[in-house]
Amino acid sequence: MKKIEVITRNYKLDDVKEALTGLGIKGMTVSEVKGFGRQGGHKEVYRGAEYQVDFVPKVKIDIVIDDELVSDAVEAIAAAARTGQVGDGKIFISPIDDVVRIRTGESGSEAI
Amino acid sequence: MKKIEVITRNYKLDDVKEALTGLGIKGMTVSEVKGFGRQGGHKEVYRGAEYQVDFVPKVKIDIVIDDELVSDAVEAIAAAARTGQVGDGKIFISPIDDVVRIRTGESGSEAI
Amino acid sequence: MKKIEVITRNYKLDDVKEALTGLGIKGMTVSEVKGFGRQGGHKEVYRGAEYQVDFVPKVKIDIVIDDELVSDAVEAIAAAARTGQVGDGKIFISPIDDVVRIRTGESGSEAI
Amino acid sequence: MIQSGDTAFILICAALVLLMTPGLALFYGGMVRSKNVLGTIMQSIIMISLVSLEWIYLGYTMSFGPDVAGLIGDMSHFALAGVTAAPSPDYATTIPHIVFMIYQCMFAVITPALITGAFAERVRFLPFIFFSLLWSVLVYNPVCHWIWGGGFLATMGVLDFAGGLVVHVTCGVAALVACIVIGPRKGFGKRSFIPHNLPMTLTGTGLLWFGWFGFNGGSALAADGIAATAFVSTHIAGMAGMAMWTMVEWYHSGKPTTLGAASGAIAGLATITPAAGFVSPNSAVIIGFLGGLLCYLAVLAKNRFGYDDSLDVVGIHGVGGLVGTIALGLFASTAINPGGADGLFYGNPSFLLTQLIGIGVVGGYTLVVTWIILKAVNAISPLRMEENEEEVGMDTAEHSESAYQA
Amino acid sequence: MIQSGDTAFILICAALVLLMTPGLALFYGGMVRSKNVLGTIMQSIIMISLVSLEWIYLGYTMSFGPDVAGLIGDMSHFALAGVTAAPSPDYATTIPHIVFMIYQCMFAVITPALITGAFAERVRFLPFIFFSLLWSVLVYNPVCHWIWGGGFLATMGVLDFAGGLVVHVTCGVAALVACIVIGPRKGFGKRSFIPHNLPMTLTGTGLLWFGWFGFNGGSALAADGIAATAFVSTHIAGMAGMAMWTMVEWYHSGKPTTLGAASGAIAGLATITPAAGFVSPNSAVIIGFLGGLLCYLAVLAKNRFGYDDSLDVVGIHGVGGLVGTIALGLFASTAINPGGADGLFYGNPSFLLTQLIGIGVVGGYTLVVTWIILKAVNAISPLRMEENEEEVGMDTAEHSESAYQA
Amino acid sequence: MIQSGDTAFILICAALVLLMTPGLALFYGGMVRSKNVLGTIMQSIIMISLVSLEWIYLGYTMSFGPDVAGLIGDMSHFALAGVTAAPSPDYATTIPHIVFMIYQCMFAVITPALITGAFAERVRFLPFIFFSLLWSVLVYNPVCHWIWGGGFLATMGVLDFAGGLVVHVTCGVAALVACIVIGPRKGFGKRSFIPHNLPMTLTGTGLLWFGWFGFNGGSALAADGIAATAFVSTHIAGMAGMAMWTMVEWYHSGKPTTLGAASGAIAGLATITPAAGFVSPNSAVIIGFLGGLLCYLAVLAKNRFGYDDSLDVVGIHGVGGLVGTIALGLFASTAINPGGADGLFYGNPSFLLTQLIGIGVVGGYTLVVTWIILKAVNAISPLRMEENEEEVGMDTAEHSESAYQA
Ligand SMILES: Nc1ncnc2c1ncn2[C@@H]1O[C@H](COP(=O)(O)OP(=O)(O)O)[C@@H](O)[C@H]1O
Ligand SMILES: Nc1ncnc2c1ncn2[C@@H]1O[C@H](COP(=O)(O)OP(=O)(O)O)[C@@H](O)[C@H]1O
Ligand SMILES: Nc1ncnc2c1ncn2[C@@H]1O[C@H](COP(=O)(O)OP(=O)(O)O)[C@@H](O)[C@H]1O
Repeated sequence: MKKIEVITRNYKLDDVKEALTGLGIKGMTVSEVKGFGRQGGHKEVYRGAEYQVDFVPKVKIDIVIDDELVSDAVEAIAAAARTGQVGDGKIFISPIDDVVRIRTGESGSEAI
Repeated sequence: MKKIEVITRNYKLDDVKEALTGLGIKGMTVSEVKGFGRQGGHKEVYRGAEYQVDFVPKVKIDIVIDDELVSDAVEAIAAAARTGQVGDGKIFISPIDDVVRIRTGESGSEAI
Repeated sequence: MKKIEVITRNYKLDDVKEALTGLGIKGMTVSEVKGFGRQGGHKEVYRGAEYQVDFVPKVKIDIVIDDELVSDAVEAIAAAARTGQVGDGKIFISPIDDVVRIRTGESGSEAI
Repeated sequence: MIQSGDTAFILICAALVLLMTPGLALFYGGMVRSKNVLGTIMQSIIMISLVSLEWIYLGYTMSFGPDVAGLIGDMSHFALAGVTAAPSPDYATTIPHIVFMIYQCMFAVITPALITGAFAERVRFLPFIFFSLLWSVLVYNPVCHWIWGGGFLATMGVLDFAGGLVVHVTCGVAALVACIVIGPRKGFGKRSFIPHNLPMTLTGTGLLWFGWFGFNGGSALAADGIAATAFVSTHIAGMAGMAMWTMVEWYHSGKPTTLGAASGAIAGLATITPAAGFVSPNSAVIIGFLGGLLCYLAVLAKNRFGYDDSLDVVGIHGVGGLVGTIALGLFASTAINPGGADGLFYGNPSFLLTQLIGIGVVGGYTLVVTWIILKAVNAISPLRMEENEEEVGMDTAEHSESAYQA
Repeated sequence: MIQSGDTAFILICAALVLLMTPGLALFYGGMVRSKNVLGTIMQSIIMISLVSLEWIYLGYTMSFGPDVAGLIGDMSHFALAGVTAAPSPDYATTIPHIVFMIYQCMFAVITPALITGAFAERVRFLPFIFFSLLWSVLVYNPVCHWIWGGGFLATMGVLDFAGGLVVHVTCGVAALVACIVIGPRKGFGKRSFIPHNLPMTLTGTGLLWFGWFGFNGGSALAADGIAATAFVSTHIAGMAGMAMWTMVEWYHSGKPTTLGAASGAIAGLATITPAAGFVSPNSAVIIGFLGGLLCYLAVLAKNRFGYDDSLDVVGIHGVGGLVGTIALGLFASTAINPGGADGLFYGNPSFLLTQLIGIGVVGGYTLVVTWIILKAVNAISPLRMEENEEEVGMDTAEHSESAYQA
Repeated sequence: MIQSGDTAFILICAALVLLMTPGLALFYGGMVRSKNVLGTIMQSIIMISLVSLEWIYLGYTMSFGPDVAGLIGDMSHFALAGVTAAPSPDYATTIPHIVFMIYQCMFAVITPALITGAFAERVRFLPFIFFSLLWSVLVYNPVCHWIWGGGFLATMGVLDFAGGLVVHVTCGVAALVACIVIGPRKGFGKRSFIPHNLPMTLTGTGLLWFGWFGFNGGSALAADGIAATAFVSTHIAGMAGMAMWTMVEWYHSGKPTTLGAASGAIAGLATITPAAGFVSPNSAVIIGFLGGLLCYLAVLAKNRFGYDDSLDVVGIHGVGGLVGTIALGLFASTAINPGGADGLFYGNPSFLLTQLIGIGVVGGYTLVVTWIILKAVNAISPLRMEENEEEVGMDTAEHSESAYQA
C-alpha cells in the first residue's frame, strides 16, 4: 500500500475529492497547511512595520491506497488540481506497511 | 522504527493518549484534520442555498516507536478508539529511517 | 528521496526556514500541531474545575529532499531549532518513493 | 404628563436591556464547545421574537393588566389594547404607556434566555421552543404580576427593584429543575468541557454590564435620584463581585482567571438587582462581595452534587437572585428610597421575613410549574438530542450550519 | 428652545446610529470568506470618515440647506456655516442645530456602507472610494433632500419616517446595479461561499438592532410619543421578521438557521423603517411578518436569476425598503401620528399612490445615476480586482494584512 | 435642581464610558498574540473592579473633595460620605451628586487600562495590580484634582475638556516610562509580533468610538449646547484622524490598512478630547487631521528609537493628548464656549502658554512618580514575567486558561 500526500490550493479540494471518488477511492484525510515554495509570499504592514510573509495557505490531502491504484490516482489528482500557475503543489508517494480499521480490526487492503 | 498514524474521533484523543502512556510511550504529535469516508457528511444551508459538506472533523495522532512496540500499540489504540460505529477511523503504519532529538542531537531509538 | 518531518517550537519556524533556504532548499510545508512529550503541559481552571492539558502547541515542518541533502539538512535544522530546553522536538526521516509536481507533471528529483 | 427626560431615559434603557440578550448569547456562546456555539446563541436570540410576540398578545396583559384576585392580570390589554403613547394611569406616569410596555418586554425576553445555560449543548430546538413559550406564559407572567403588577406579593410588601425574584430566582430555579430533568451532557464527568472562545464570553460580559445599567437604572422608570442610586449600586456591586470572585479564586485555586472575573461581575450584578434602588452605595459594596463569594461557592458545590448545570445558571443567577433578595431584607433603607422599606439592619426584621416568604412562594411555584412543563413537553417531543446528534453538535444537527470556516 | 430631554435623546440616538456602521461591518464581515474579512469591514468603516467629511462640506447643505426648485439644498450651510448650538428654525426646533446635523450625518454614512454587501469580496479599494463618494453626493444627497429636506417628494406628500426610501431603497437599487455591472465572484455557482464566522454576523445583528432604536426612534427628533411609537414598532417588526423568516425557512428547507433568524430580523427592521412612527403596534406586527416573508422569497429568487448579490442587499434592504414604503401606504394612520397620513386601510387610497410614485422616482433615479457612476469609475480605475488578487483575497491584496494568526 | 434630561444624559454617558473599558480590552486583545489575549483583556477589565473600589473610598475624595492647598482633595467624601442623590453644590448642579461621582469613576477606570498597551504580553499579574493601584492613587487622583477638582492648574486657567491631560497625557507618559523600565518583549526586533485577530481590534474600535461620545459629550455634564458641540467635534475629529492616517499610510507604505484606519480614528478621538467642548467643528477637522498625521509619525518614529511600546500608547494616546492640549491653546474660542477661553488664533497667546505649562507640570509629575512606582513595585515583586513563562504566554502562565479551543 502507498500513501499519497497531495499539497495543493485550498479551492481545489473539492475537485480533487471528486476526481478520487471517480476512481472509487472512498476515503481521505485533509488538513490545512501553510506552504513555502517558488510561489512566494506577500508583504504585510502593521502600524508602519513591514513583515514578509513567506507562507501561503494550502491544503494537504492524505490518501492511502493499494499499489495498483497509485498511478491512476496520481494522474487524476494532478489533472484536477492543475491550474498551470506556480503554486499548484506537489504529490508525494510513500510506502505504507499496514493499515488497520479501528471499528472492525481488519487490516491490510481490507481496511482501506 | 515505525510511524503509527491514527485518524479517529476528536473526543477519543484522551483515551488513546492514556492507552499509549500505559504502554510507556512518552511522545506523540496531534493535529486536527477533516476526514472523508464511509461515515458521510451533512447538509448546510445558508440563506436558502444548500451545500453538502462531506468532511467531518477528526483528529490525527502520529507516534514514532520502535518496531517491537508496534503491534501492542496498534492493539491498544484500536481498543481505546473503538466505538463500533462507522467513522472510528484508521491506523496507518509506515517505515521511519531515522529519528533525531533536536535538543541533544541523539539519533535512532535513543531519540524517541 | 526522503521526507524530513520536523516537530519543534512555533517560534523557531523562521529560523528553520532560513537554515533550509541557506542550503538551497526551496520548498516546505508547515502545519500547526499539538505535542505530547517530556516537556509536560499545564493546568487550566474553568470555574473551579481543574483540567490537566498535556498538549503544547508545536509546529510541524515537512521537507521532501534528495537523499544526499538529508544529513546536511538535519544538521542545519537541529542547529537552528535547538534551545537546549526540553521540548525542542524531533526530526523524523522517512522514505519517499516518488514526487510529482502538479503544475508540470514532472516527477522524481525534478519535481522537488 | 410625559417628561422628555424620563422618556429619553427609559427608551434608551429599553434598548440597553434588548442588547443584553445578544450579550448573553455571546457570554454563553463562548463557553460551549465550538460545535454548539450557534445553537447556543440561537437559544438566546430566538427569545427576542418568541417572547416579544407572546408579550404583546398575552404577556403584557397577564403581567400588568388590571389585577384579578391578586393572581394575574386580566385580558384588558390583549394585543396592546389601551396601551398607547399616552401615559398609563398606573405605571410610570411620566412616560408613554407603550414605553413602559416595551421596557418590560425586554425583561420578559431575557429571562427564559438565561435558563438556557443550564441545559446547553444537548437540547432539541422544537421542544425547546415549546418549553420556553409555556414557561414564559405560566411562570414568568404570573410571577411578574405578583410582584410588579400589583399582585399578592406586592400587596404583602415583597420588594424586588429590578428582578431578583422575577428574573433571577425564577430562571435559577427553572435551571435547576431543567438540568436535572434533561440530564447531563454525554461524557459529563469524563471529557473536559472547556470554553471554546473566552474572548467571546468576555465581550458578552461587557455588553451585559453595559445593558445592566438599563436593566437596574431604568427600573426607576424615571431619570431621577432613584435611577441614580440604582445605577450606582449596580456598578458598585458588579465591580465588588468581580473583585471578590477574583480574589477567592486566586487564593483557592492559585490563579485569577478571566472567566472568574467575568463570572464574579455577573454574580455581583445579579445579586444587586433586587436591591439596586433601595440600598446605599456602601451596602452595595457588601452585597456585591457577598454575591461574588457565595456564587463562587455555589459553583464549586455544583461539582460535588454532580448535576450538569452547564453554564452555572443556578450557581450564579439563582444564588445571586436569592442572596440579593435576602440582602435587600437586611440592607434596605427608606433614607435611600422612601418608596422602599427598612431592612433588618435598619430596625425592621419583619421586612426580611416578607422577603423570605417572597422567595419561598416564587421558588416553590417556579419549581413545580417548570417541572410540569418539562414533563409535558418531553411527553410530546423529547427535549434531549439523540446521542449521535449530540456528538455531531447542535450547529449542524439542529441548524444545518457551521460557525467557523478556516 | 432647547429641551434637555430631547437633546439627550437625539445625541444618544446619533451615537446608536454611528454604532450601526461597525455593527454592519461585523454583520457583513462574518459572512465572507476569512481572506476577505478585513476588506469587507474596511468598506463599511471607511465610510465613517469618507462620508462624514463629505457631509460637513457638501452633504448637509445639499440635503438640508434652503431648497432650490424642490431639487436640492443650496450652499448656505457649506462647511456648516450657520449650523450652531442654537436650534434650527426649520428642523428639530427643540435641539441644537448641530445635533440635527450630526444625527443626519450618521444616516449618510451607513447608506453607502450597506451597498457594499452586493459586491463583497471582489472590488478594489481605490475605485470603491470614488464610487462611494460620488454616490453619496449624486444619489444620497438629492434623494435625502427630496424627502426630508423639503424637496418635491416631500411637497407631494411622500412619507418616509426613517429611511425606507432614502436609505433602503436607494441602497437596494444601487446594490442591484452594482452587482450586475461588477459581475459575480470568481467560482460563483461552482465553489461554495460559506460564511467564515457566523458568531461575528450574529454579534453584528445584535449591534444593528440596538442601533436601529436610535435610527427609527430618534427620527422623531424628540423624546416624545412619536419616538415611543417608532421605537416600539421597530422592536415589533424586527421580532416579527425574525419569527417569520425562521418559520418559513424551517418549513421550506427543514431547519431553522441562525443566519436566517438574523436575516429575518434585519428584514423586519428594514421594512418597518419608513413606517415606524406612523403605524400602530398591531400594524407593525404585520409589516414585520411581510418583511420576513417577502425578503426570504426575494433571497431565494436571487439564486434563480443568477446575479451575485453576495450578501443579499437587494433581497433584504431593497425589498425591505420597498415593502415598507408600500405598507406605509396601507397602514399609516393619523390616529397614531397626526403629522403623518392615513393609508389605504384607513380610507385614503391616494396616499398609497403617492408612495408608489415616491418609489418610482427614487428607484428610477438611483438606478440610472448609479449605473452612470459605476461606468465612469470603471473607465478611470476598474472596480474589479484582478483574478489572482481575488484568489489571494482582499485582506492581503488590498490592505497588506491578515485577519487571523493562530 | 435635578433636571431629568441632564440626569438621563449623564447616566447614559457613564454607561457609554464604562463600555469603553471592554472596548479597549478588545482593541488591545486583538493586537497581541493569541497566547496573550486573555491576559491582555484581563489587564483592562480588572481595572473596573480595582479602580472603582479605590475610587469610592479614596479616589473620589482625593480628586473632587474640598481642595487642600490646590494640591489634593481632602477626606470629606471618604466612602462617598455626603455624596447622595441630591446635586453637589460644586459640580454638575443639575444632576444627582452620585451621578457625577460614578461618571468620573469611569474615567479613573479606563486611564490605567490604557497604559497596559505599552507593556503588553510580558508582565506578571500581581505586581501589575500593585502598580495600577499605586498609579491611580498617586498619579491619576492628584492630576485629576489639579485640573478638574479646583486644584492649582484649574486656578491657573489650564483647560482640559474631557481628559487630554488627565487621561491621555498621563497614560502616555506612564506608558513611555513603563515600557522602558520593563524592557522589550522576548524576541523584539527579531520575531514578528503580528496582531492575532484584527476583527477583534476593529470591534473594539467601534465600541471605543461609541463610548467616546459619552466620554466627551458627557463632559459637558448636561444635555445642552456644549454637549452638542463636544459630541460633534468628537465625531469630526475621529473621522478626520481616520481619513488622515489612512491617506498618509496609503501614500507612505503603499496600502491603506484596517489597523491604520482604526489607529487613526483613535488618534483623532484622543486628540480632540481636551478640546471637544471648546472649539468649532471646522477647528475639529484640523485637530483631527493633526492627530492622525502626528500620531502616525510618532508610531513610525518609535520603530527608530527601539523601545517596545507594544500597542503604541505613547504614539497614539500620549502624542494625541499632547497635540490636542496644544491645539486647544490655538483653536479655543469663547464664541463656541463662553466658559472656555480664546486661543492663539483668537488673539490670546497667553492661553497657549498656560496650556504648555499644564503639559509640563502634568508630564513631568507623571514621569517622575511613575518611575518611582515602577521601581518600588519591582523591588517587592518583579513586574517582568520569567523568560519561559513569557514564551508560554500569559493566558496559561498567569491565568491558567486558554482563549480558544478548536
Ligand atoms: N520540497 C518540498 N517539501 C515539502 N513541501 C514542498 C516542497 N516543495 C514545495 N512544497 C509545497 O508545495 C507548495 C507549492 O510549491 P511551489 O514551489 O510554490 O510551486 P509548484 O508546486 O508550482 O512548484 C508549497 O507551497 C509547499 O507547500
Ligand atoms: N483511504 C484513506 N486514506 C486516508 N484516510 C482515510 C482513508 N479512508 C478513511 N480515511 C480516514 O478515516 C476516517 C474514517 O473513515 P470512514 O470510512 O468514515 O469510517 P471507518 O473508519 O469506520 O471505516 C475518514 O474520515 C478519513 O479521515
Ligand atoms: N514518539 C514520538 N512520536 C511522535 N512525536 C513525538 C514523539 N516524541 C515526541 N514527539 C513530539 O516532539 C515534541 C517534543 O518532545 P519532548 O519529549 O517534549 O521533548 P524533547 O524533544 O526535548 O525530547 C512533543 O511535543 C511531540 O510533539
